Amino acid sequence: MNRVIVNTDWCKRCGICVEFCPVEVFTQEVDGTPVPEHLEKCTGCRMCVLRCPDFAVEVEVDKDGTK
Amino acid sequence: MNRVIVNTDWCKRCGICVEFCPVEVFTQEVDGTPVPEHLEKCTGCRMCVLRCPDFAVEVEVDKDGTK
Amino acid sequence: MSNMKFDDYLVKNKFPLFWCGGCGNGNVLGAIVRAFEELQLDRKNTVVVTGIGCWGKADDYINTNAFHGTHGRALAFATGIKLANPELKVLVLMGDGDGATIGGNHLIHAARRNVDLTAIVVNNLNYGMTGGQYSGTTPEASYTSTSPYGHIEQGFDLCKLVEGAGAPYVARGSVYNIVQLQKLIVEALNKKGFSFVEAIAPCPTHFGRRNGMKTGPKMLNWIKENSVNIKQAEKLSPEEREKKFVLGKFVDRDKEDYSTKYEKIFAIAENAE
Amino acid sequence: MSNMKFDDYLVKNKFPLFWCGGCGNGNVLGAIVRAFEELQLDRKNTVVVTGIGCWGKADDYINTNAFHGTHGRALAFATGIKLANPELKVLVLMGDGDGATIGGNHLIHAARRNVDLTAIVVNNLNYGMTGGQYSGTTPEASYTSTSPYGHIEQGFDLCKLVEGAGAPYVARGSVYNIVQLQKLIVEALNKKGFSFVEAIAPCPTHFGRRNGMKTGPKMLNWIKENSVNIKQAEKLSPEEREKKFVLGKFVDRDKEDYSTKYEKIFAIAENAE
Amino acid sequence: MKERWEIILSGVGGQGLIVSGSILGEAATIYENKNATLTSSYGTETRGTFTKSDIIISDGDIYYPEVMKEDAVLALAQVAYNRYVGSLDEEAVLIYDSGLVEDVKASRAKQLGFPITDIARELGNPAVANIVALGIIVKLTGVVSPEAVVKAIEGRFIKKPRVVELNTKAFNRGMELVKD
Amino acid sequence: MKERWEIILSGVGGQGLIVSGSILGEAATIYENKNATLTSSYGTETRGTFTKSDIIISDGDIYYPEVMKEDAVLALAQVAYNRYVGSLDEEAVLIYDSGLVEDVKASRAKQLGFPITDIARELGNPAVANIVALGIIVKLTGVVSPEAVVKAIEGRFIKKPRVVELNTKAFNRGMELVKD
Amino acid sequence: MEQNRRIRFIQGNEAIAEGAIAAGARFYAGYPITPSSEVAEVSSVRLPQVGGLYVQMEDEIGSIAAIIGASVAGKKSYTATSGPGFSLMQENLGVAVMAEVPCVIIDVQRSGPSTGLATKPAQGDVMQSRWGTHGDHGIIVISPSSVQDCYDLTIQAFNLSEKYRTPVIFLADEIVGHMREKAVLWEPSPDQIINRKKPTCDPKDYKPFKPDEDGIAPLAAYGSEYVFRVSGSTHDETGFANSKPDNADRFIRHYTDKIEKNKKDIVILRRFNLEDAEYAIVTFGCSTRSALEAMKIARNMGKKVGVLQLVTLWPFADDGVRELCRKVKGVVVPEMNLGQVIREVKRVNENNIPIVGVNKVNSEAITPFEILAGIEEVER
Amino acid sequence: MEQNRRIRFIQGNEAIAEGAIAAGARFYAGYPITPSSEVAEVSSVRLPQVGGLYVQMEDEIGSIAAIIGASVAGKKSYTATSGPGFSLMQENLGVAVMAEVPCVIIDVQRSGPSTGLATKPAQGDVMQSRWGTHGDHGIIVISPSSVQDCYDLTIQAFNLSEKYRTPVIFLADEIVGHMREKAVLWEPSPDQIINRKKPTCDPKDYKPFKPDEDGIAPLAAYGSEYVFRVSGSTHDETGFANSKPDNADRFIRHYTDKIEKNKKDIVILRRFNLEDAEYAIVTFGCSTRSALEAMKIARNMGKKVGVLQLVTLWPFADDGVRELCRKVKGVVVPEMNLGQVIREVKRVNENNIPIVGVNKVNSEAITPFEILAGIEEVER
Ligand SMILES: Cc1ncc(C[n+]2csc(CCOP(=O)(O)OP(=O)(O)O)c2C)c(N)n1
Ligand SMILES: Cc1ncc(C[n+]2csc(CCOP(=O)(O)OP(=O)(O)O)c2C)c(N)n1
Ligand code: SF4
Ligand code: SF4
Ligand code: SF4
Ligand code: SF4
Ligand code: SF4
Ligand code: SF4
Ligand SMILES: [Mg+2]
Ligand SMILES: [Mg+2]
Repeated sequence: MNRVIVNTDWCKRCGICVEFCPVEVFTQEVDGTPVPEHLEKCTGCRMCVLRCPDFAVEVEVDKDGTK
Repeated sequence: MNRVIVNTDWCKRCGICVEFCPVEVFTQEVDGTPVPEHLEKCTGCRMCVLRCPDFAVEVEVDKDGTK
Repeated sequence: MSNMKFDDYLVKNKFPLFWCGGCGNGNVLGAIVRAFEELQLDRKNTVVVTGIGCWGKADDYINTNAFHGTHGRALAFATGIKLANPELKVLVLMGDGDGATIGGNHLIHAARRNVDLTAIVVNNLNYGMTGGQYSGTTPEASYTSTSPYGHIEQGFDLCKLVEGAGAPYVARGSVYNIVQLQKLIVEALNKKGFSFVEAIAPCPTHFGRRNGMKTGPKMLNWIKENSVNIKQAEKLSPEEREKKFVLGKFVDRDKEDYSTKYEKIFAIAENAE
Repeated sequence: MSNMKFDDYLVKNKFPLFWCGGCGNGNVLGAIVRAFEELQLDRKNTVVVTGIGCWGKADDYINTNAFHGTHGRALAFATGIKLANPELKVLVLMGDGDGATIGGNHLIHAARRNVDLTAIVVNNLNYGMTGGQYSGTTPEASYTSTSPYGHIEQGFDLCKLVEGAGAPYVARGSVYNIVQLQKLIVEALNKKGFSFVEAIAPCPTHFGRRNGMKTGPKMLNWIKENSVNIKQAEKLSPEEREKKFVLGKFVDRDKEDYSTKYEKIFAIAENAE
Repeated sequence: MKERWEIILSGVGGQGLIVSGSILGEAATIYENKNATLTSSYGTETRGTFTKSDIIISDGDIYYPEVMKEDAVLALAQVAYNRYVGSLDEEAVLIYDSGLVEDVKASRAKQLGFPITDIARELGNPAVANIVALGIIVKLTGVVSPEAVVKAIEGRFIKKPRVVELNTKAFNRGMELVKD
Repeated sequence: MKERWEIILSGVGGQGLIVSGSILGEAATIYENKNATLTSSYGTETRGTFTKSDIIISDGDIYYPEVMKEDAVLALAQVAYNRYVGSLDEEAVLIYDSGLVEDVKASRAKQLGFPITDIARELGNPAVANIVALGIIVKLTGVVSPEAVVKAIEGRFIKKPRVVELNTKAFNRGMELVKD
Repeated sequence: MEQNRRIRFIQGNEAIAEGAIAAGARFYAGYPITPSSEVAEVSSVRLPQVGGLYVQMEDEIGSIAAIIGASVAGKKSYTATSGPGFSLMQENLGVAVMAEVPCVIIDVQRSGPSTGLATKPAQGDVMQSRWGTHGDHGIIVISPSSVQDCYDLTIQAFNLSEKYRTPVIFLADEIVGHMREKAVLWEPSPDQIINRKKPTCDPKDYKPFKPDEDGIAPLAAYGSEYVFRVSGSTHDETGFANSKPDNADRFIRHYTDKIEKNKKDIVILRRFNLEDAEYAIVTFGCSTRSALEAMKIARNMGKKVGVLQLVTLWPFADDGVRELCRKVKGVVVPEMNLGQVIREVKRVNENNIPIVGVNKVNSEAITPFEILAGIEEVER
Repeated sequence: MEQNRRIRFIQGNEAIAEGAIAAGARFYAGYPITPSSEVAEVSSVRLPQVGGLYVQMEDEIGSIAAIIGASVAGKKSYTATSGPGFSLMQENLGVAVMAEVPCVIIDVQRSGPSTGLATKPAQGDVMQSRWGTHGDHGIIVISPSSVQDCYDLTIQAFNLSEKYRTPVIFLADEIVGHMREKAVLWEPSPDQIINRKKPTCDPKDYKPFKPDEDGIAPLAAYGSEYVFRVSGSTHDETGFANSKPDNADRFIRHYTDKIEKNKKDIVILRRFNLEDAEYAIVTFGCSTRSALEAMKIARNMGKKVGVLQLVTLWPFADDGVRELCRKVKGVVVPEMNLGQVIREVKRVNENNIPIVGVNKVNSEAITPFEILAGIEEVER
């Protein structure tokens, strides 16, 4: 499975990663912090990385599991 | 015949009326002052009036003689 | 009002004109006052706004209201004048340095903002007033008092620029094609919204002298030879066209002008209160 | 030089970023440093020149050389930097206020002069830094802190403007189409001569909030919905097209840049002596 | 009654402290004919960091508009609390949001914690925490009358009855907190 | 010899008076190690109207660079002549172009008319009238040596031998006019 | 405009906009800048409500140009900015001087030269407001110390501008501009408002720069019966360019003289406890507040301290300050700059009494205690 | 460059351009304006001959920006303008101050505020050169009185600019700029030329705004081993924005202090016949010539008159003038303005001796006789 890591010190809870993940990997805490909950769905497309305006998401693609 | 009058107080001897009269009505004095010498050729096109940058030429078209 | 002749708009006691022999400014002045005659413009309701430069002295010879401001800022002064009293007919006379080099930002924003002004830029390809230095329209490879080794910048195609900025009326004439120039000025004055006319004109004293055309006739012939009509231009390759003065009307479209739109703001604001 | 990763170009001890949550500036910053990685740019030979505005703070996060000047003048500072040392890679980062409203004249003249600079204007459709007033690119009818009754000016089509001014490379991307944006920036950086990239970006705090799009996602969706590719745009009517952000590359042509031409001047001048 | 009150409202950007300060100022000046000043420090550095407003309310003239000696300080964030807790003296009262300030320290000032933001959330909108806090301050200090504050709330949101209602409720709830 | 010479060259725009003044200045400073100043009044009003240059040549320091008391005045136009004819005193000499100045008046100064422009035209170019005049002035005053002027002409047009030749001829012709 | 008569608790910048409208201003052109932007924002809301125009220009150069143009077209006009924008306005400020165009320029000062610190206060533009544009000229500069001042003195600024046909600088600062305070927005009666003199002569005889006996020329508006020209170049009474030395002399002196010779009418000073004062604080703008607080504390300590507030900074109150320097034993001049007004105080200090500056440029307000320390220094 | 060592009979403006090149300047950016344009024209010819760049910008704002940029990129740079353009440069002049960028700005003064009279002389920008940009700052201003000065002092201007990492204003005037006079264009030896200090530390440790012991920070050039940032906002030693009060205090004071505290090194005064003088003429720029002529005449008449020429206008020679005022019975200050330098003289006139201004703004030079009349007035 891929790893999706959110740097909560840099994250501003804008919800962009949540909104635009094509496969809805993220859920959100009450205060808006994104939680990469459904990692199993992650395609490793890295759009969350590129879309995060705060350099707060990292994705480590599980090379074996890559589709 | 048409009358072509040069206001020598305003004329700056630039030679434009001389150069661009389609029928070469003008000659020039030594100091450049234009002289409407060949009035008989004047067609009354008024280009000298419009081309003079110094509002120094007037043309009175002889209505009877107008082509 | 009684019937006005073109020279009724001139301040004749200031003649002879300040400009050099063969200078094209007088021709543009002539085209303007003849356009005034054609339109029978009301002197009282007309304001001529000028910048600083040889052409910027044009207001000295026009007996409407006048505002002679600073180099490059004529359009900004004019914007205030027009918006404060939308009844006025406001003409803005600028040189290529004035209107398109130092004043380029006001030009593009005025075009975008679409205030009902008529801007007439006399493009003589250099700074006449200060001794013939290169301006934003000086053609590449020509000589000026500050490009002694040949100019290495391309000059603006001012009409393209102003079109790109969104102006509803854009045209170019030349002092050689004087009748067309007058026609374009008349159209521009009639246009509601921002209208722009570029007039290619000789500065024999500086641009001409440094580029082998010391006299007015020589410069006029050069302009003539390097001009093409907008229709003919279509037949040229882009490279050929870039080297020519393309004359004619480039843009003429309807857009509501700023003051007209502002009327609606008044209505909304009153209700908002 | 060792292999540089995109975040090797970032000043990470200044993080978290100054910008609001959902602000598009971070995305453009990301696209830039990723472009740096792609090109393996040498920090020492790179200068980032910024203006004043939210986007103008971008240089705080880039660890190349930096020049942070005054509002609207970044291109003029950059011109001096580049001409003084043509070996430098010079990026100029400006907001729509900075680069196209107060700085519009430097923009068009830099485009015309063709100094080898890469200008990146983040167009968030208003003045973010000072509280969301309208700028020269604010769309008609939108609300800002100084157009409380709806804006009555048309905004610039910046790419058209810069094309009209003569730039050899002109492109528009958006923060939504982030991959394309990065690609355009890479191209622009590779271009010899003046290159211009406009990046449409959200300012949720001001433009968004006042126009019903309070959050980053809402603004991004709006940008997405209002964007068309340059190819698709050709199929639209001019009126339809005017309302869209047309994305893609508009101009890409070869023109000798200023410094290259100046080399020839040196040669002539030496002989002239 | 005291002639001059010096109050600080502190927290982080976006908590509406300028609004609550303004309401207090309006209550004092427009509805009680007192004088009042409100100065706020605007940050340049980072959005969403420490901010504060100084409010001075007086029957007489107010010259220097910054607080020289705090009578009351509101702290709606830990960073704000930390700033004041050590420096206040016995005569001051330090009001903090017990839901947000986790690390409470010793102080010479009287300290009072209330779950301000939680209560605002209860009322349906965490954004009215500032008004809940206002209720607490007014109740504790009596710097202006509650009626004046309610009038100020009404005057400010004159075209939005629902906002008036919510804010009045929040204000009253704040007042009640002190009673309890 | 006089320690300080004050000379005015006057006429209308375009007559090359700044050039002839500069040649005089160069002759004095570069080739005779004197001091010299040249100031010209630039008009704003109309192109081609009255202009003048003030030249001061001295072995000592020159402070105030405008002519306070004329030693010699050249007038190459009626308007220029009129300006000076009445105000000069006995010690001054007024040199005018007898072809251009038609209306000669009484003066306390010594007046000398020469057909300067006509002679220049004779030499093939009316534009060297200024240099003809220079010859007259140098001959009359001796303010610098003719050799120095010729060197100055040569230095100035170093790459244009034909120009040097024409100007030197004009200068000598001016000198000769006085002899006659 | 019922709310216009009300007591309000507002920012200084809001009061400035309200004051401008109360003074009859109906045209604003500007370019936003912290800490002045609220003047723009409030104007953009309020002006259209009263038939006035708000327009944002492409920069500050265009902004001042537009208000000058609008003024000649008959509208009272104003702009607001801060240091960087004020620097850009300097060239066209000269046009307003030269063409004698009434208008009000609001500079809300912020910290630092160059971009500095946009949100922090300073009083660093005092000398610039007097000398920022090239060439000789006179100028009126007014500085508010409270939100009420922002309202009252903005009206006064327009009145002086109209009366003397001259630009007036309203030199506020971040503290006064951003602080909220009680302000009574009174409705001026017609006789509290001065409007520029209009010509009454036959239109043919109108000369836009020919002064009446009071030294000021009437100013028509474009579009009336009076056709006229206005120029930023050296011109004569008709507005036509004129380079004759005596004309230049006459007009360049006029621009200074019409201000300097009317000092009595223009200069506003506020005196606090000066009757028996042994030491005086000479102050202006936001620092006045610190000075008054310091005075209060000093008086409580038994020290005879008074305050002279320069409401009008320029023309400088030579006489008032000279006289003060004759009366007291020492003067303290607190300024949020490195010593600008103090230079002027020293210039007129003919008796050479001790004058001490309290200068602070760290972007924080001067405290009363810092001024008290200054008083102690001057006592020595 | 053989001609570079020659005696030339040239205009002041030409000598300025030659002086700049002799000082090592290799970058000019400007926008033409009378009466400074010859500086541009000569530079456009001469710079490319020595490998330097001439570029004309779209306006004066861009011109000063470009020379600042070029300077940080390692080239000594300059621009030339006159009042209207100098006004436009004021904002970015502040950048040069704040970012401590060496560069030389030449202002050839002309008549009038606003557009005025382009071809006529004045000395109206003295105060503007000191105070024209907003916010607190220090500045060096040098004023030439001869064509030789134009050459020598331009070199000096670059030297001071490099030494103190600060913009220097070269305040000439139409008379000196346009007059032709003998000038010896000497070739400076390397030790007559000062170049900015370059950093020598490890590139990682370089802080572009950290002063050495002499108070001045070394300045690297873009493109070297030293990667650094430069900022016109309030910044700390690293060049990063910093809004802490003590940082603002430190740097804002620094910009003034580095000039004021080095007055001894910076200020150039020329004293003529002051040893036994009973009356002194304090003067600068073109008026120096009239003053010296007046002195000569007065001495011939048996009056003990001397002249103090302020070659450096700013920082003002407080000490030199104060001392003079202690020694003489009266001072005359001739200026082609309505009294700018005289304000400073009065400020330091602690003994209250009579000081008389001879002020002329009709666009003609002050004559020696007018100064003599001033001396008579001060004698009374
Ligand atoms: C701010 C400013 N910069 C420069 C000048 C000097 N200046 C006066 S006119 C002019 C250029 C004139 O050229 P252009 O506008 O093309 O008009 P032209 O004389 O060619 O008609 C310049 C640079 C000025 N007056 N003001
Ligand atoms: C000369 C000047 N005028 C105005 C300002 C104030 N100012 C700072 S940033 C800014 C606008 C920023 O808008 P933009 O350039 O679009 O950048 P954004 O903040 O939207 O990224 C303004 C008006 C200034 N600093 N300097
Ligand atoms: S996009 Fe980035 S900043 Fe926004 S919520 Fe996701 S991780 Fe946080
Ligand atoms: S990498 Fe793609 S799929 Fe995986 S979380 Fe990010 S956006 Fe979603
Ligand atoms: S065109 Fe006019 S100015 Fe020129 S020569 Fe003819 S009449 Fe004279
Ligand atoms: S009217 Fe026509 S034909 Fe007659 S002189 Fe003039 S240009 Fe020639
Ligand atoms: S210099 Fe050129 S533009 Fe100016 S008047 Fe002469 S010819 Fe015309
Ligand atoms: S105000 Fe707008 S542009 Fe500025 S940081 Fe916030 S979202 Fe971004
Ligand atoms: Mg031109
Ligand atoms: Mg923006």
